[in-house]
Amino acid sequence: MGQHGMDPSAPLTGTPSKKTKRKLKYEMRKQLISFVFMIFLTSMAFISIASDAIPATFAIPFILLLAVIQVVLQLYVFMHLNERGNGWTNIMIWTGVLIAILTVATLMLLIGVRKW
Amino acid sequence: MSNAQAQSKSVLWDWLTTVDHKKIGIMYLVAGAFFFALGGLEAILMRIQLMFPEFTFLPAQTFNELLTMHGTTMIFLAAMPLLFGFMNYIIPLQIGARDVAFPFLNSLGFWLFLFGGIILNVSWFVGGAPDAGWTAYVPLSSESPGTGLDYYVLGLQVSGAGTLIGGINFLVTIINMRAPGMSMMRMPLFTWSSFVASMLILFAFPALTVGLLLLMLERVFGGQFFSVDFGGNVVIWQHLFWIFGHPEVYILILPAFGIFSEVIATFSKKRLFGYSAMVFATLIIGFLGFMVWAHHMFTVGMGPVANSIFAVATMAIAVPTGIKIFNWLLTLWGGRIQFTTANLFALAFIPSFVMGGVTGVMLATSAANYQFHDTYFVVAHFHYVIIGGVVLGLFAGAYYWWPRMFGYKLDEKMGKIFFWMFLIGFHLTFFVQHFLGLIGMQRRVASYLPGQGFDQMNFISTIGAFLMGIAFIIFVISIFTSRKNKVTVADPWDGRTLEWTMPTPTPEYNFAQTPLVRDVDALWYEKYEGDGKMKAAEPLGDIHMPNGSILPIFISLGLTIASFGVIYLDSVWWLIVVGLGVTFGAMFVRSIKEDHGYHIPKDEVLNHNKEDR
Amino acid sequence: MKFLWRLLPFTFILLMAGCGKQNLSALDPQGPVAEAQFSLISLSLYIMIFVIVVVFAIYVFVLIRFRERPGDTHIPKQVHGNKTLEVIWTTIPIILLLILAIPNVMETFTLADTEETEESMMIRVHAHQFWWEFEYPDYDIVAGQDMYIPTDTKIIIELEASDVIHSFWVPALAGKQDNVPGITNDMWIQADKEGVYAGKCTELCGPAHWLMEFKVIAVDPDTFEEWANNMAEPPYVEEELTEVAANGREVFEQSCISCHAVAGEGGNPAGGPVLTNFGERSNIAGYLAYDDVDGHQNLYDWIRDPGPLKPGNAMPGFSEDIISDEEMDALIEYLNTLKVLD
Amino acid sequence: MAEKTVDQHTLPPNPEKATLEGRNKFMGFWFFLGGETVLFASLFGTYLGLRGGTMNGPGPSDLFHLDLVFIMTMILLTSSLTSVFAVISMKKGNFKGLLAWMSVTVLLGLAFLGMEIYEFYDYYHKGLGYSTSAFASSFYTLVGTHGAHVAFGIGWITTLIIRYRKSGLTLTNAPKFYTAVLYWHFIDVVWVFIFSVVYLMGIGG
Ligand code: HEA
Ligand code: HEA
Ligand code: HEC
Ligand code: CUA
Ligand SMILES: [Cu+2]
Repeated sequence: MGQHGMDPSAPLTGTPSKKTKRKLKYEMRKQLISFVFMIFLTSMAFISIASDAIPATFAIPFILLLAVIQVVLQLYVFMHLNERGNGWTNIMIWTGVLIAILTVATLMLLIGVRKW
Repeated sequence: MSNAQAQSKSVLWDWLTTVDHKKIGIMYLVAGAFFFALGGLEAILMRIQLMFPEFTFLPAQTFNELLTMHGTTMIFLAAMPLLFGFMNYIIPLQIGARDVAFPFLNSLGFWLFLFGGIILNVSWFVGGAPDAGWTAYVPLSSESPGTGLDYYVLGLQVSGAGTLIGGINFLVTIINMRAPGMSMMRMPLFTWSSFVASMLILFAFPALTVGLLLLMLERVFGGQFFSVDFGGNVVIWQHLFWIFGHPEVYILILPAFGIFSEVIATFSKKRLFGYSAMVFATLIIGFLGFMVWAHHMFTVGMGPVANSIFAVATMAIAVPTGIKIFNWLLTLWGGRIQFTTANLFALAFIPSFVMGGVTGVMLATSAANYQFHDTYFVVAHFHYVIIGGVVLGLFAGAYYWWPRMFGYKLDEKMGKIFFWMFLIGFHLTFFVQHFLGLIGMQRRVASYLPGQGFDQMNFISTIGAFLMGIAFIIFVISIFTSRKNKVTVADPWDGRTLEWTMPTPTPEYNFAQTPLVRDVDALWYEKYEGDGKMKAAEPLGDIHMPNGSILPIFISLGLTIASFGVIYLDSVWWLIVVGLGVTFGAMFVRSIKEDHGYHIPKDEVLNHNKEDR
Repeated sequence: MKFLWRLLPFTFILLMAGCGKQNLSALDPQGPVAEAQFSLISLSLYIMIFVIVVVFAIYVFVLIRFRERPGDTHIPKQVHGNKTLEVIWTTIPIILLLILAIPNVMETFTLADTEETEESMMIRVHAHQFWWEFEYPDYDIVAGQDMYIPTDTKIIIELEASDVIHSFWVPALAGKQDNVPGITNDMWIQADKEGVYAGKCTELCGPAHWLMEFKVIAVDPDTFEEWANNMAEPPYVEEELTEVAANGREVFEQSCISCHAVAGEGGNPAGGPVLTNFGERSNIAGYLAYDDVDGHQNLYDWIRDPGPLKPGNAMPGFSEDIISDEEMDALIEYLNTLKVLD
Repeated sequence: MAEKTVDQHTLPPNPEKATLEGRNKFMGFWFFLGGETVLFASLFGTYLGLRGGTMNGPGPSDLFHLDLVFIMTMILLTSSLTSVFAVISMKKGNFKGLLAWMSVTVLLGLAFLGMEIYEFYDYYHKGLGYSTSAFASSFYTLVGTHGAHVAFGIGWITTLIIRYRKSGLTLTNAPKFYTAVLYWHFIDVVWVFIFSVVYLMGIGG
């Protein structure tokens, strides 16, 4: 573990390398864009419900789709899930999502009110 | 900072504040053994009551409390913590690590479990234990009078938090802390199966957390989730419980499978047959473990499509489990099988567990399950898999790792007496219960009427339970009488894996130098292909160690205090504030006080190693 | 060899027949549902015994052949594994499971077929802590504790519960389904032969869970018609009562009728079992012998203080201050007259 | 576990993952979020199973005001962005910026929480008590659990800001800030679903 001799509570100094700076700048732009996009998606969802013009049979799947897109954006753009070395993290999150879907579906469908 | 903190304070303080995974492991084992004896005693009391028809040894209410506490104690406070004990002690050693990923959280996990267990058992002394079965089906549980069920909810909530923390800790430890060369596919099977079990913990326990939360809100704070008159639904609880509950049984069995893999390979002197198939099968079991929970609910009225799907999914688990069974058999095949006590337990596991497993598949036959469900057939099934799998695994692990953990071998002669008595008692107790179920005896009955053909078999069953009890007492005695069998070598069993490479007793830093791993069964490889010594992956140097802390106890204590505030909301609600204050206060202190640990200087490591060699 | 396989479960069943009580055991099915389930149990048992025999055979061989012998110190060959073997012991279990899974799925659907037909009959089963109530919508009658059914008729059962979850199980006729508050479940049963079949509650429902027993009484269809009609209008209503029994009726109408309906009068939804045909029960409260050695001591004890007899049950006791011994005799005499068949 | 030998005091590209402790924390926290996913799924499932159970009490369409909830959503989304800015500041070595953006995040979180409390207050006065119906209990429990997460996040980040206000960026505090930000994003993810599934679907069908 060979970190002895260093003091982890000493402030880090210096500035990031040129490469990192460029990457950060690019990232910043990407995040701003996806933020705007997320705002847009939320508004779309809001409008599709708030306006009576759109039938619920369409609106419900539509807003759920929008929610899923937003989540993927959050996970991959804001939370950097796609970065290298996140293999296990991805496995755990998506396993969690799988079980989450099963759980929600079950509690909606299999609680005895309707028989399948 | 130097090793000032490490210097001798009182022994008690040392144990209370320790963050050493080995000491925490031992504390898990001690507490788990205590709860095992307690749960066993509860079982024996139940068996006495069931010895004769219409026996009046215990009132029905007490019986229901005993059966609830027996199940809950055995699963949450005995089997799982005992496994956690081995996992804590052994995993870091097997992967060549000096520590776990989160030593502080590790200790917190232990104390949460212990305080949770204490909360649960306090109920005996203050108006009665929970009485709705370990599954606590609503509305029986949500409407159960008294405070028993409140103790159940809060005790399990607190100890469940500890388990979740423990699970995450093992996952990160195994992923991040492996020694150089120890790739995932070189990990010993015990580490692998504990890894998968930890994944199950990570995803199963949150469902229980929510279930318990809802039950608490319903009972104490006026929630209406399960009140039919207010639009509630009682099946939701069953799903939440079993989404947790079924993976839970694999959380129990997988580490036990891991233990058997180690013990069988060691004592047949052979490499584990089909290593990658074993790993793969473990993963599949873990995955399928999440797809089948509703097989506990075939009679609840989900409908034939749902029942069929869950039935077939459940049966599928027989396939990977079978792969494991046959790979163990083939590991033995061609080996040189030594009948040590540890191996006796492992060998007895194979037929016992297969018998329990196949009745599981019978239960999974949904249309036939209508006959089996909630009868003694089910009781027989799960004791066969749990005792024939998990408990035999725990004893195998105890005999196997005892010298590593305590520096002496358990007496083999007493061990064999214990083994045979326990095994015979076990089959005597539970074999007849299959038939009891089929001829009409429901489970969870406080007694039964004469003249139904139940009498003899129940009597036999009780005798078997006595045998198991006596056997266990022999085991406990042998722990104390064996202390003279000192072990001074590092590798008393001609072992295969890294936990047998360090001096006995295990130094607090485990490895003076992080080992370099060159094959599966790293130690065996060096012994029989190399020069017998582990290669080091780093030069000898100062070793960084984390500081102990008393805060985990305070965090757990705070939650315990708050739990009493919830249970007695009407009178002492302010305890919630006090308790949460203590908990968050301790967390706050922890987060603002930076703690970088200390170093054991190189010279000291060198000296220590010389002394012990 | 093949012959032996067939014989094994059979001997096992013979063995069990000695233990199980008739009309209680799931191994002695008395109707098509239990028979179907029994044949699935047998099928699964064949398969499981096959699996066990294979595993045990390898196991015993290995333990004998490869045990360490004194003085033996050889190091066994470190085998890695074998692909062919892995495939074999993956495939064979899959095949065995398919053999079990397919009939199971078919049977699961058959048993779920609760569509009402011309010939079928419907009974609604309400479970209470700790007793059973049977409602016959086609006849507009309600019975307690004893469920009368006609033989050879498909009985559709709807299950409901009023307090906690219970589960309706008549092992010799059919597997169980749960009575779940707020939900209606259904199942069907059928009896081939006349007889009395023991039924049990199989979901933990409180301290007297173990005493929540009932009976299914299968009679021939004609008798059933008679029973059902008489339940609606009991013959004893017209008949002259003895003086004692008439006194008993008065006591009953004073103390009991608010909870227990007789001949369509009295009772309340939170009350107790309908007693219209109580005189024909073989058990009181599902388990106490009706005619015991001391005459009607059990009934007497039950009315005086039912609490200890069935812990947690909802019926209050009636001490001597409320019902004197003399009145009690009359009451019991009256209860004995409540018969609809003879 | 040989550490790459870098000068320990120069800013690495990913300070939160520069030490083993940091990597452990980072990974452990992600795993925890995997578990939290199941936790919230259980609450969502319970809500969806029970949302029809209003029992003559008020139901979604009697209660929800979408406009307020829409604003709440915007606030929380924005706070997600500000916490991203905080991380970028951190990677730039700009500790002041980190603290500042984190503070903005906390403020937005507080605004959100305030509105949620107002919302609950309002529903309560429209006749939706906690015990009114199964719908009420499951609604308050789901949304309330999320609210409790927000409150905990606020407390956590505030503690970090105060504790490290003078220390500068270090290898110990970088992972702490980073995990707090992950937590905050997760809260946002959950809210997106609450917004869609509870509120929009509650009104829309
Ligand atoms: C360690 C714990 C453990 C384990 C490992 C298992 C393993 C299995 N269990 Fe068990 N089970 C419990 C603990 C466990 N169970 C408990 C505690 C309960 C009751 C809970 C309660 O209600 O209180 C329960 C209840 C339970 C039920 C519900 C019964 C009911 O209430 O009606 C069912 C139904 O499907 C079931 C099925 C199975 C199956 C199919 C397996 C399989 O994993 C078994 C697989 C193994 C084998 C099959 C043997 C080896 C395989 C071969 C040799 C290959 C060839 C085999 C075939 C082709 C069949 N179990
Ligand atoms: C890990 C899990 C586990 C273990 C190990 C056991 C072990 C045992 N169980 Fe358990 N059992 C369950 C889990 C377990 N059980 C569960 C989950 C249920 C369901 C509960 C429910 O329905 O809700 C259940 C239910 C259950 C029932 C059914 C109750 C009912 O439905 O009415 C019975 C009845 O025979 C029983 C018996 C036993 C016996 C005899 C043992 C024996 O193996 C125990 C042997 C005992 C010992 C080995 C210790 C003896 C100790 C002493 C004598 C004290 C001495 C002290 C010192 C020396 C310090 N159990
Ligand atoms: C408050 C309601 C209540 C009153 C009043 C009441 N009972 Fe009951 N009775 C019950 C309930 C409930 C049961 C079912 C108990 C059980 O089995 O759990 C019962 C059961 C019985 C049984 C057994 C029924 C059977 O089918 O086997 C008899 C007989 C009986 N009561 C007689 C009486 C008599 C006689 C009186 C009056 C002196 C009386 N009861 C008054 C509620 C009542
Ligand atoms: Cu009713 Cu058990
Ligand atoms: Cu299961």
